[in-house]
Amino acid sequence: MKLGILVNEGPFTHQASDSAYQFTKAAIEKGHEIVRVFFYHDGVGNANKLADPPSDDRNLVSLWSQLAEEHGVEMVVCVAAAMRRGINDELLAAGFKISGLGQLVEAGIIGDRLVTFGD
Amino acid sequence: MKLGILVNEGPFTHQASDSAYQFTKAAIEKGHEIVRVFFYHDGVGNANKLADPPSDDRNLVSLWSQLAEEHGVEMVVCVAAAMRRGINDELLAAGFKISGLGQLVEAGIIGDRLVTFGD
Amino acid sequence: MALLHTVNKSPFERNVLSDCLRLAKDGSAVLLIEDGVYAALEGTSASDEIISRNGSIKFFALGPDIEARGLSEKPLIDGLTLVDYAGFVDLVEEYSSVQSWL
Amino acid sequence: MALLHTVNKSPFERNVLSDCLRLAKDGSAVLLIEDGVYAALEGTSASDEIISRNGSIKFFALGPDIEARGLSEKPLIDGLTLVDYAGFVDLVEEYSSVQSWL
Amino acid sequence: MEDFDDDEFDGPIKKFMYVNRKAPYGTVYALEGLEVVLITAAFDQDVSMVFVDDGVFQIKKDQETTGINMKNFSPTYRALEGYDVEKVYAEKESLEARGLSGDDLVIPVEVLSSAELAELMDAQDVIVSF
Amino acid sequence: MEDFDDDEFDGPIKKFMYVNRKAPYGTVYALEGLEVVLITAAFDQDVSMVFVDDGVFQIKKDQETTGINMKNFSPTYRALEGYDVEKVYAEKESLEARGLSGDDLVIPVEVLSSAELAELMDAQDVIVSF
Repeated sequence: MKLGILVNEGPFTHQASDSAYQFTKAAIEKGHEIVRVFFYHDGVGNANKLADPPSDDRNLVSLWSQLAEEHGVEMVVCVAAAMRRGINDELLAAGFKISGLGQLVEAGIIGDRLVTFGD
Repeated sequence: MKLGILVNEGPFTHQASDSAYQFTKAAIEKGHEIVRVFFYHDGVGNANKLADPPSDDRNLVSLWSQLAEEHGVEMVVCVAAAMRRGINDELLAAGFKISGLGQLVEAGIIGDRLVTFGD
Repeated sequence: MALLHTVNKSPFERNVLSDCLRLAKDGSAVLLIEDGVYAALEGTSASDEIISRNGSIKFFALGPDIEARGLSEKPLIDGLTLVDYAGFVDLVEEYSSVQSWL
Repeated sequence: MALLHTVNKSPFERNVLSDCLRLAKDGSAVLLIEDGVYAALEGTSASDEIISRNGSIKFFALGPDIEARGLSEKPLIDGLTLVDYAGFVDLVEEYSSVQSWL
Repeated sequence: MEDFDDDEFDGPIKKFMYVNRKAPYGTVYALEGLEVVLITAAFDQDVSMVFVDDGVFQIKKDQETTGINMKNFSPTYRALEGYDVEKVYAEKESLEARGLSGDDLVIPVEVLSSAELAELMDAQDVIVSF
Repeated sequence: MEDFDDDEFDGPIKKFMYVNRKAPYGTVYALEGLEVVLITAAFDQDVSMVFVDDGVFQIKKDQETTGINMKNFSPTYRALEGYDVEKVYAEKESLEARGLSGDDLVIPVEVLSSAELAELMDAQDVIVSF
C-alpha cells in the first residue's frame, strides 16, 4: 500500500507527531511505501533542528530525520505554514524540505490512503 | 493594578496570543502596570523573529515587540519550553528574553492578578 | 471575594463550559471569549447551560469576538452583558482572581 | 467500502466521539488513539456512547496508548479490540479510506 | 521532487472531501484548511467541501474582525465557485443545533442530513478534516 | 532582570492553586504544568494542586509508556511531598465520572466534592490552569 501522511501539530505539545512517527515506522516495517510525510499547520515545527528536549525524553525532530535517512522517506514542510511560524531553510533538520501545498494534494492523489494526525 | 500575563500558545494557530495582546494593550491604555508577560508551552513561538505572515495579516511577533518598546513591557520566554521547541537567543525578536519558570511564579507573587491565555 | 472565570471554547466542541459552571459559585462571573462566545447565542442546543445559572452568576461576552464571528445580529441570551477589551480589564480588577478554563 | 474513523480526544473533554458516531455508518470501524482511548473504559459516564453502537460498528483501541495511560488493568468495553501500531496500519489497509476526527 | 506543476499533472481523478469542523478565528484550522481546498481545485480533482459541527460557523455571514485585528477571510469562500469547487455542503443537524439556517450563510450550500452526509463521506477516496 | 534566586526572595506569601484539567501524554500541559508546581514550591508559597476533569488521569497508577516512546512522568508526582507540596486534591465528581477511586491513584490525595473545591478555589490569590 502507498501511504501519504499528514502531520498537523508540532512535537511535544500534542501527541499527534509521536503517533504519526510510530505509525509511519510501523508501516515501513510492514513493507508499505511512504509516498510522503507532509507537515502542515504547527506541524512545521517538527522540522526545527534547534529543538533540544531534555536528554531523558524523545527528540522527534531527530527521529524523523533518522527515518528519512534510513528509509528514504520524503518529508515536506508547507512553505506558507512555515513562513507564518518562523521556520525557514536555515532551521531545517536533515531530511526535511520546504515546498508548496500541492505536495499534500499530490500525496493524496498518488497514495492509496492519506492518514492525518493532528489536534 | 499590577498585572502578570501568561501566554500558553504560539501565534496564528490559536487566538490565545491575539487575546493576550489585545488585553495587555487595553490594560496599559487604562493605566495599569504590566509586571511581566510570560510565554510558556507553545507560547515561546511568539518570540520567533523569523515569523513572516502574509502582508494582509497581523504579525503578532512584531506587535509584541512594539508593545515592549513603547511601554517597557518585560517579556520573558521560558527557557525549558523554548529549548524543547527550538527557540534560542538567536531567534529572539526585539524585547524578548529567555529566563526560568521562576519568573512566572514571581509575576504571580508581585502582581495583583495573573491572567492566563491558552488553548 | 468572588472569581472571574473565562471560557474560550465552543460549548458545541468541548465540555469546558459545563466544567466551569460546575465549579463556579453563585456570585462569581463568567466571561466568554474567543470561541467561547458561541455559548452566548440564544436558541441553540447549548443555550440552557447559561440560562440555568443566569441571575446567580453574571455572564459577559467579549464584543469583538461576537462581531468577528458574525453574531452581532443574532439574539443573545437575555441579561448577558457585552464588554470590550477595556471592559475585560475592568472585570479582572473587579473580581478577586481569574480562573481561565483552557 | 467502509471507512476507518480515528478519534484521538477524550470523550470527557470534547464532543468529537459523538460527532464521529453521528456520521459513522454501520459497518465502519472506529479506532481510538491517544486521549481517545479513555472512551474504551467500561463503567464511565461516557461508556454508553460506544456500547450503543457496539455490534453495528467495530471498535478498536491502540494498546500502547491504553498502557501509557495506566488503563491495562481496567475493564474495557466488551467486544472492543486492542491493536498495536502495526494493527493500526492493517486497519488503514483494510478500510477504504480514513477519516481522522480532530 | 520539484514544486508540483498542476498543468503537467496527468494522474487519476480522485474524490477529495474536506471536512471543516472548527470555528473560525479561535484556531487557524479554518483558514489554513481553506488554502488547501483552493490548491486542490487547481489539480482538477473531484472536490467536495463539507461544513459540519462548528465548521458551519466558518460561513456565518456578517463577520467583522476589526475588533480582534485578524483578517476576515470569510469572503474567500465566495471564491470557491470561481475555482470550480461546486460541491459545497452543510449538515442540517449541525446548523439546527447552532440556531442557524441557510439565510445566515455567506455562500449557498446544499444542506444534507447526517445520513446523507455519511453516505457521501463513505464514497470518498481521500478525506481531510480540519 | 537576572534569574530569580528564591533564597533571596522576601515577598509576600500568596495562595497559589494549580488546576490540572488535562489528561497526560495526549498533550504536554500535564508535564509542563508539573514543572511549574515544583518551581513554585521553591518560593515558599502556599501551594495547592488540584486534579479535576481529565486531570485526574494524570495520577492514574500503572502508567507504562514504553510503547509510545514518551517519558513516563507519573513517578514525579510522588516527589511533590519532598517539595513540601502537601495540599493535593482531586474532585470526587471527576473521579466517579471516569470510574476511578483513590485505589487507582499513584499518590494519596484528599478527595473533595465540587462544592468544597469551589470554596477552596474562591479563596486563592493566583489560579493557574493547565
